[in-house]
Amino acid sequence: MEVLTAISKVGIYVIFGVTLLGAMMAVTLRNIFHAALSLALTLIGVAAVFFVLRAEFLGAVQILLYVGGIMILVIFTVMLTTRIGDRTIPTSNHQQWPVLIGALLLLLYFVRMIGKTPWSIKSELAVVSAVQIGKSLVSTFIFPFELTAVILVAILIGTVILAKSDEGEEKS
Amino acid sequence: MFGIGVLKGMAVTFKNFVESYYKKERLTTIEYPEKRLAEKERFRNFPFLIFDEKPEDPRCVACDICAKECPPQCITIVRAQDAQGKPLKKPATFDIDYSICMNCGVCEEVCPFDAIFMDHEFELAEYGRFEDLNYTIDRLLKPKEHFMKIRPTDATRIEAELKKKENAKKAAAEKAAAAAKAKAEAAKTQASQVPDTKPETKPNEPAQPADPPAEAK
Amino acid sequence: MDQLFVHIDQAIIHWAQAVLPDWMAVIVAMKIPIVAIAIFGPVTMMYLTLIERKLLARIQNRFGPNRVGKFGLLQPLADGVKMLTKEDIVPEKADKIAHLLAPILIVIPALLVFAVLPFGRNMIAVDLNIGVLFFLAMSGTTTLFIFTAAWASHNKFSLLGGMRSVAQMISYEIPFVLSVVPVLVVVGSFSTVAIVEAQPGLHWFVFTPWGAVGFFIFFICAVAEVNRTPFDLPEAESELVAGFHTEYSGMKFALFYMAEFMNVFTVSALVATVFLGGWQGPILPSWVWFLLKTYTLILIMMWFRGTFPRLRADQLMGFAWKFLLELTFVNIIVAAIWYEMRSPLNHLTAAAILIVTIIVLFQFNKTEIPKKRIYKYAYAD
Amino acid sequence: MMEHTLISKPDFDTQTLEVSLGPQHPSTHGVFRMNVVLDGETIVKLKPVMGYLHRNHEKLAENMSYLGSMPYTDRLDYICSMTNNFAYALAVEKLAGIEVPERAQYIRIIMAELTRLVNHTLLIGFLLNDLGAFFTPVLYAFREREKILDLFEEVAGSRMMCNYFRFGGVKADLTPDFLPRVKELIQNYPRFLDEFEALLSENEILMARTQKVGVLPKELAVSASITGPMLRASGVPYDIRKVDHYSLYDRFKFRVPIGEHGDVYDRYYIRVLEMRESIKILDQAVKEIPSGDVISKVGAGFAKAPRNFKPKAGEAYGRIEAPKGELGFFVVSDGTNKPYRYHVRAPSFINLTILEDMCLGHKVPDAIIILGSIDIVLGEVDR
Repeated sequence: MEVLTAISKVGIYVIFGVTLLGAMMAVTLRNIFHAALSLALTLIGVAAVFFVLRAEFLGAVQILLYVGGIMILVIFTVMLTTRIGDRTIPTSNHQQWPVLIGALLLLLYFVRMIGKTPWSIKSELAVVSAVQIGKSLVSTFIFPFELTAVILVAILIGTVILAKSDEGEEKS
Repeated sequence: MFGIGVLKGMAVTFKNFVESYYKKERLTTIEYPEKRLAEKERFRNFPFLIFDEKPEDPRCVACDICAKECPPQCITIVRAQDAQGKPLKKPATFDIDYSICMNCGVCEEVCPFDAIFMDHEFELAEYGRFEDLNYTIDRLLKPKEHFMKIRPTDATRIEAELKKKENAKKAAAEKAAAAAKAKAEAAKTQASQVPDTKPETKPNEPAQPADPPAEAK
Repeated sequence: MDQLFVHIDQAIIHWAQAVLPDWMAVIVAMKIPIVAIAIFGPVTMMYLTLIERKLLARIQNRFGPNRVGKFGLLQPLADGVKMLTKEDIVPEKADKIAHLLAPILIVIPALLVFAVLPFGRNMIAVDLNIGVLFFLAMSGTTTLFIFTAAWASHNKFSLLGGMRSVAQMISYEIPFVLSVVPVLVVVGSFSTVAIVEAQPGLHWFVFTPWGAVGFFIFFICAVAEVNRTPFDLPEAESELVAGFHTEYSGMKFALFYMAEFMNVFTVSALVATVFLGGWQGPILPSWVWFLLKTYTLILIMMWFRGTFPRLRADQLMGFAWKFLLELTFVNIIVAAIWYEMRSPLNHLTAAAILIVTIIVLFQFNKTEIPKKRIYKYAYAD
Repeated sequence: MMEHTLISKPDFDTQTLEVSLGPQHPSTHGVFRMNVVLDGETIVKLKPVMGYLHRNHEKLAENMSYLGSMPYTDRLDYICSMTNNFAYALAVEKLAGIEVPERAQYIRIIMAELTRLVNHTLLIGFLLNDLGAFFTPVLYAFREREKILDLFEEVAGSRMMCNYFRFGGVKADLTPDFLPRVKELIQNYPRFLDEFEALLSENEILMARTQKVGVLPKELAVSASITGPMLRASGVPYDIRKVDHYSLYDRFKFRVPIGEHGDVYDRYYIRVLEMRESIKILDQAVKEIPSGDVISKVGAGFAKAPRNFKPKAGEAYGRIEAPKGELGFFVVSDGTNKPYRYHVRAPSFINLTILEDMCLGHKVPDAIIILGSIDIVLGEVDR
């Protein structure tokens, strides 16, 4: 059975690698469309990580919302930018060095925090079912849940108002 | 009620689906290479030339009328000559470029000698675009029987007319010969060209209007 | 009969355990459903093309393919050979990498969703406890690849097709997902197996008021999801030449086709699972019932294709946003009420609420419903 | 017409997209091109480009005998060769003052109305194809058209390029089983139309797609000299069969359906109703057809020797109500056996000029069906 463990380990590292590679490409690629696709790759990779960790619900939602929803919108926006003709954009500017230093500092902080946190590692994976998630959403986390709902409704109303005002202007 | 029209449409297609399995008027397809439709008698495709007894003697007299009247100008005729260079009443070359011909049937209608007719042959695919589709006289000539086979009604009528004409001509020729003989006997001068030149001048005369009602039917 | 394929699976696993080392036997056991799906998916697609061509031909009073093999049974193979040998044309200005990747990637979600379909009793590749959600998530990604293909082709028709695809997907994804919620509420699980087991015998959800409405919405959205007539705007041949796959030829085109037909199958299978009781049914083996229901739905989709003209993009979205979405929301509440009442009254109440909702929605959309016309004559005799 | 302005606000730039629909586009009914400027999918500008199928028809006709052009007129609107023949024959008969026997007139009317059935059936089929129906209506249309084409082949020898009319009559008499078959067709065709309508007319998708799309107002239609079903769909009761009293149309009882809105649905439905009226005309014609000659003596003579046909100097304009609109031939003679001037007033071409006005503000799919509802045949547009 060691073989199987080895294989699954390799698989997990491949997923990690692909996810990180996608993230790297998303920031470095000069072709904005390719960059967006790389971002989609990263998001799928993260979903795969969720699946590996047996958080299937989260993984599926990640794909449903991020890949199926937000990535589409991102690519849609990319397409609708006026720079359709020249499809490469500069990916670097004069702030490279400060950003690099900042990123390194952040990384150091993360490493420290990860080292400090007492991780409780159980031998068995706790499978969280959808029912449990639903119940906790309407009991323990009712306040943030409702707050999110209110914000979303506000956004919806705002969008409708914006769209309506456009129409009015057009008609006048 | 909204949606009824959509359901009605689906009912129609369903009916067509089911009935196509057992109703002939639904599934009208004839599976072509194996089965064929009966050819309509008046169907016309490309023209062919007709000969009475042997292919060396086509009915065509190379009068060039069809070539002149052909709307897309797809007919080329060169008149045959005998050894002395005297024009004969038959074509040396008679080419119809099937790639240009638009099977309108004008040549058939204008021909005063009933020498060119529209064929039923339609499987004429060739590999060459130019030479292979330019039909020369040897590929165009077909016997009288072929015409009789594809268009019996027209053929019997035309043959009957021809026979009548021939008989009349024969009678006229006999008469003329007799007259000529009489004349020759009387004057002993040349009289042999008379029946010769007659058909050549004929096409340009309005001699044809005499038989159109028969033609029309 | 019922457990035929399960027994075959068991037999292979037993054989593997006897012959192969332990770890390989585990891999073999894992691989069996994968291999089965990898074969079943494309073969289904191939013969779905034949079925569709035959069916449409008969609807249109033609014979359909009948030259290659008896009844044209070898036609899919001939098509496959033709597709493989065709020249692969990539437009010069195309985004080469994306142009290549899009058709390959689009097949992946189409194959993945087979994993959560319960083909029969104990016949499921992976019984994920989020099965339905997994399915919806995966089928949602298809649009991304359609859009990639559209963008990469560097063709205006493709681009318009891609734009339509996105707009359509954003519109229909919401009622598509929400129309399953009543079932999830009643069953209390995402698992496809649990959903099927909650509809024993002939107690299919489609026979409840909310189930009927849910089935109607879900099926319409499913048709829209897989871009079939009358919702085939992204590839509308009379408007956009071929939409997003205008610039694809040969095997790449075939891959798009494969994805489309596999999606047709999987989506129909999901509709059958969620609302028509999946493999539940009397007398016949479970997998026969499942395939029967799935193929019925597929044939209905093809029947649609043979009958309907296409909707326009704005009408399509108007239908989704102004009618279907509201109906799904009401349907969720109705399902909850139905579930809580637990008495003979629940059917009546649910039906009454739904009918009122539908009438109200019609009233709201009155201006957009076309009317019949009466014509006058001049020079009447 | 619908006004359309781009959404223009500071900080919000939108770009228009220029798309060339055609000449190889599947829905332009031939080699026709529309240069469309789109805002999103809304059309802000549309420029039709024609001439891909120009075959020099008019100049060719001026260089050949009068009858020599007859087979070429078949190829103008290749769906309805019979009506093309009809209009040309009328023009030349007017020019030369040739009388047409009564039986020939009846035959001509039968052929013209059969052609109308062919054209309208086919048009509806293709319009539905443009609407996105997957070939079902078009194949039903083809199925029925075949029956009429069989009749044409029976009498004229050719299914589409009939070349059947001659100056002063028609080329050949009807075959004995022609009239029984027409009677059978008259019996069966309404049944087909009922089925066709059950499939289409009340289909909500079709109604939603076609109603209020491509509206052509009455005034614009008249000032753009639109003719045919398109004009009548806009509500103008103008039918040359009624107005011009040509041939023997005065003897027949038929009505002229009139639309109200002038949109694509009206144009579709007017054609269905016209087919029903055509069947009425056919029914009367088949019952009343007299016996006699099918071509006048003079005409038959000239059919045998077209080169001798030399109408006296003058000009004539013959027009008919072709399925697509007013089809007119203008012929000027200088006394020789070739026309001095020959002009075709092609309904497809003139109806097409209004395309942009109807399309502005609509979406791309609407433009496709508007083009489909105009009913063009590129052979006639480009000539």
